[in-house]
Amino acid sequence: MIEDPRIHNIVRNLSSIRNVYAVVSSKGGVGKSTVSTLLALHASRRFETGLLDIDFTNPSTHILLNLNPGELKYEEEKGILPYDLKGLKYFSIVAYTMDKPLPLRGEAARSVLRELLAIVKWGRLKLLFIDTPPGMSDEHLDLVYLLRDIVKPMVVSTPSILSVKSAARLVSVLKEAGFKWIGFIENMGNGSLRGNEVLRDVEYLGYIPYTPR
Amino acid sequence: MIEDPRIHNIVRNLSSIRNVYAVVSSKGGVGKSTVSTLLALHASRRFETGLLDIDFTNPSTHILLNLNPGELKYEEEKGILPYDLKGLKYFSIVAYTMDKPLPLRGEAARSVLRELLAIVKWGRLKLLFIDTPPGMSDEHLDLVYLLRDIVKPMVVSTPSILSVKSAARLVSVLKEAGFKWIGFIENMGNGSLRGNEVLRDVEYLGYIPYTPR
Amino acid sequence: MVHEWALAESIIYHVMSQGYRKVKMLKIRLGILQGIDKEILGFSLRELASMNNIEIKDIVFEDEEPLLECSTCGYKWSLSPSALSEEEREAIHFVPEAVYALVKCPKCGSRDFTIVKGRGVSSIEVVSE
Amino acid sequence: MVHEWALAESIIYHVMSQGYRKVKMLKIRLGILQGIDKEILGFSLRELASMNNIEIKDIVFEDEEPLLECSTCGYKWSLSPSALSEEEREAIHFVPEAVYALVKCPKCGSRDFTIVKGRGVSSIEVVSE
Ligand SMILES: Nc1ncnc2c1ncn2[C@@H]1O[C@H](COP(=O)(O)OP(=O)(O)O)[C@@H](O)[C@H]1O
Ligand SMILES: Nc1ncnc2c1ncn2[C@@H]1O[C@H](COP(=O)(O)OP(=O)(O)O)[C@@H](O)[C@H]1O
Ligand SMILES: [Mg+2]
Ligand SMILES: [Mg+2]
Ligand SMILES: [Mg+2]
Ligand SMILES: [Mg+2]
Ligand code: NI
Ligand code: NI
Ligand SMILES: [Zn+2]
Ligand SMILES: [Zn+2]
Repeated sequence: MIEDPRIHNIVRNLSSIRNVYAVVSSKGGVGKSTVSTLLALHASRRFETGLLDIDFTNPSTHILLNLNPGELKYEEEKGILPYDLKGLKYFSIVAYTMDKPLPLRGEAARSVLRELLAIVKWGRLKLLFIDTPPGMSDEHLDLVYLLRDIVKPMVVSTPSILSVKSAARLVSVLKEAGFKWIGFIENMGNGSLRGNEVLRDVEYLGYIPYTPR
Repeated sequence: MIEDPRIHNIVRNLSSIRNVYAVVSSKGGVGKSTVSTLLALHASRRFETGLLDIDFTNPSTHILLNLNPGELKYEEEKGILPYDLKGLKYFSIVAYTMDKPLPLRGEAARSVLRELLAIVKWGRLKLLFIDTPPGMSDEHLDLVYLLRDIVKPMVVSTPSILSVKSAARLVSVLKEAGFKWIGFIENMGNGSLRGNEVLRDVEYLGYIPYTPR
Repeated sequence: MVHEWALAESIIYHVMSQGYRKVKMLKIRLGILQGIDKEILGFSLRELASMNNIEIKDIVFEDEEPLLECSTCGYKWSLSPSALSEEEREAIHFVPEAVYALVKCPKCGSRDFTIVKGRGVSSIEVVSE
Repeated sequence: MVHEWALAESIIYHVMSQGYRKVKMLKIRLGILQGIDKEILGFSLRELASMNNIEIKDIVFEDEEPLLECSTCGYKWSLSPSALSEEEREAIHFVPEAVYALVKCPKCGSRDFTIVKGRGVSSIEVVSE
């Protein structure tokens, strides 16, 4: 086994969470941050819920949550406790980088992901939503192959051909890696993707219409 | 100097091109692929123009150009000659990966970028547009710091707060790195970003309205 | 208990996963960049060891000088925490890679550099009974 | 002239950038993965040398066995080009990293692996007159 000592701690930390959903799409701008934030806010009214932003080079969830990086303070208790936003447990690296640009090589991004998963103590949660960066690089390789038995992927796509083709590629990688459950959310659409051939092996969870706020 | 032998060849290959534009934004889905493809197609009617897709893990330009990866054949002449699409010189890695998923660590993506810039022979061009991936990782570090004296960055943003904040961060990195000229294109907008404070030091090139095809 | 506890967890669970029960000496190389509190880390390691009935006789910490290397101009330098503000030090303490948002190459200003050495818990050596 | 010419360009321009004019021996380690044609590369190197008035006496190629390592299960293997189709070999010939779209870890199927050795032009040794 390739030895990164943090791995054991990561598995332990995440095992106290019933459902760890990674909101994913290789295509950018399809609504990963919007969907993961909405789902987390919504769920947190009824269940113990957490939201983790691992789009380190382009964090968005703190903006959608109307949080100023300066407000984000984490307490230390055998690690770091996520920020409590009216019941939603939230963690983002912007608390440390203060929204400054954070250029990160893939290797460094993977190390940040492992460090955070090893030191952030989510405690007993029903749901953890993870907002992810676009693309398919180091962080994604860990989500797919290191956390294969823990993470439930929720693929987000718009009806646009560019997004659907990209989603198809991602679904095939997830299938090949052995993910039993793959969720699919159509965003900025009207349900047209429901029967789409791309979705043969995934569970179509629903669609969110285009709603310019 | 950190010695990657390809660097010398990269500089020589690109120096036969009058203007090398990198169409950039850390945010995904703002229109990088659409804008770079439109500009390249448009320019190719009047000038010797090239289009290079370096979004290796999520290539889109071949779809926008209605090109099937199987059609993309490159001739060899002291390197590789880009594909001639009715006058537009075009290169994308999909010719080799056949649209299969290509998970790439940052380090590998940087190596692909360098290999292509070293072996693809663009010849004398007036314009080369480079479509780039979202985020700010290995490939971007090369565009910003290795090709600083060659590349002209064109930042693309939508009017959305998430995109504008992301564009502001990217502009600050480009300024800090010493780019004399930074172009800015507002996409899916109506000119509202023109006087925006983010654009203090950049040249506002215009806007493209939201035009669902 | 502070965040060093979680660093200790990674070390102890790693040692356990390798099947050690009785450890004569646990030698840990610590990158100075992260500014880890050795006393608290040592205390946490001993607590966690006893909680997981692992016996550890000696714990030895070795400092590792940070070494950063710029890929743009090749310059190498050792970032000393004193060059950073209190806030910056804290950010790097929790996430060492925050350095990529806070530091540039002193010679050419590039952000294309790597942490070659001295990041954090960089090596764990176990000498069993 | 085929694409090996561009590989030769990188080597020659690199040698020139280091200030060499008279080279007694140029030793190049070539990863087998890329399947570079040594004859054509040698010819291209000599042509480019003379075009840039560099004298090179001997050119020596050394083969480097490919070594791939899986980060998921730790398995190491040497990918032999014969295990690939004609098309796959050609893709890897031009862009070695195409391997990440074409190959999986034989033991656990993971795509999280690295090319440790044997990618392409991996080292250039210059012995000047
Ligand atoms: N259902 C929707 N209706 C209208 N706009 C949306 C919707 N979902 C997302 N957006 C907008 O689209 C843009 C991209 O959304 P975002 O969540 O940032 O995508 P991603 O995280 O995948 O890049 C944002 O400006 C966001 O406000
Ligand atoms: N001006 C526009 N009007 C309407 N849709 C657009 C416009 N520009 C881009 N799009 C659509 O928005 C989505 C994202 O565009 P894309 O060029 O792929 O962005 P990026 O390359 O930055 O991820 C695509 O579905 C594209 O068709
Ligand atoms: Mg996002
Ligand atoms: Mg794109
Ligand atoms: Mg272990
Ligand atoms: Mg050189
Ligand atoms: Ni601490
Ligand atoms: Ni060849
Ligand atoms: Zn430097
Ligand atoms: Zn494996």
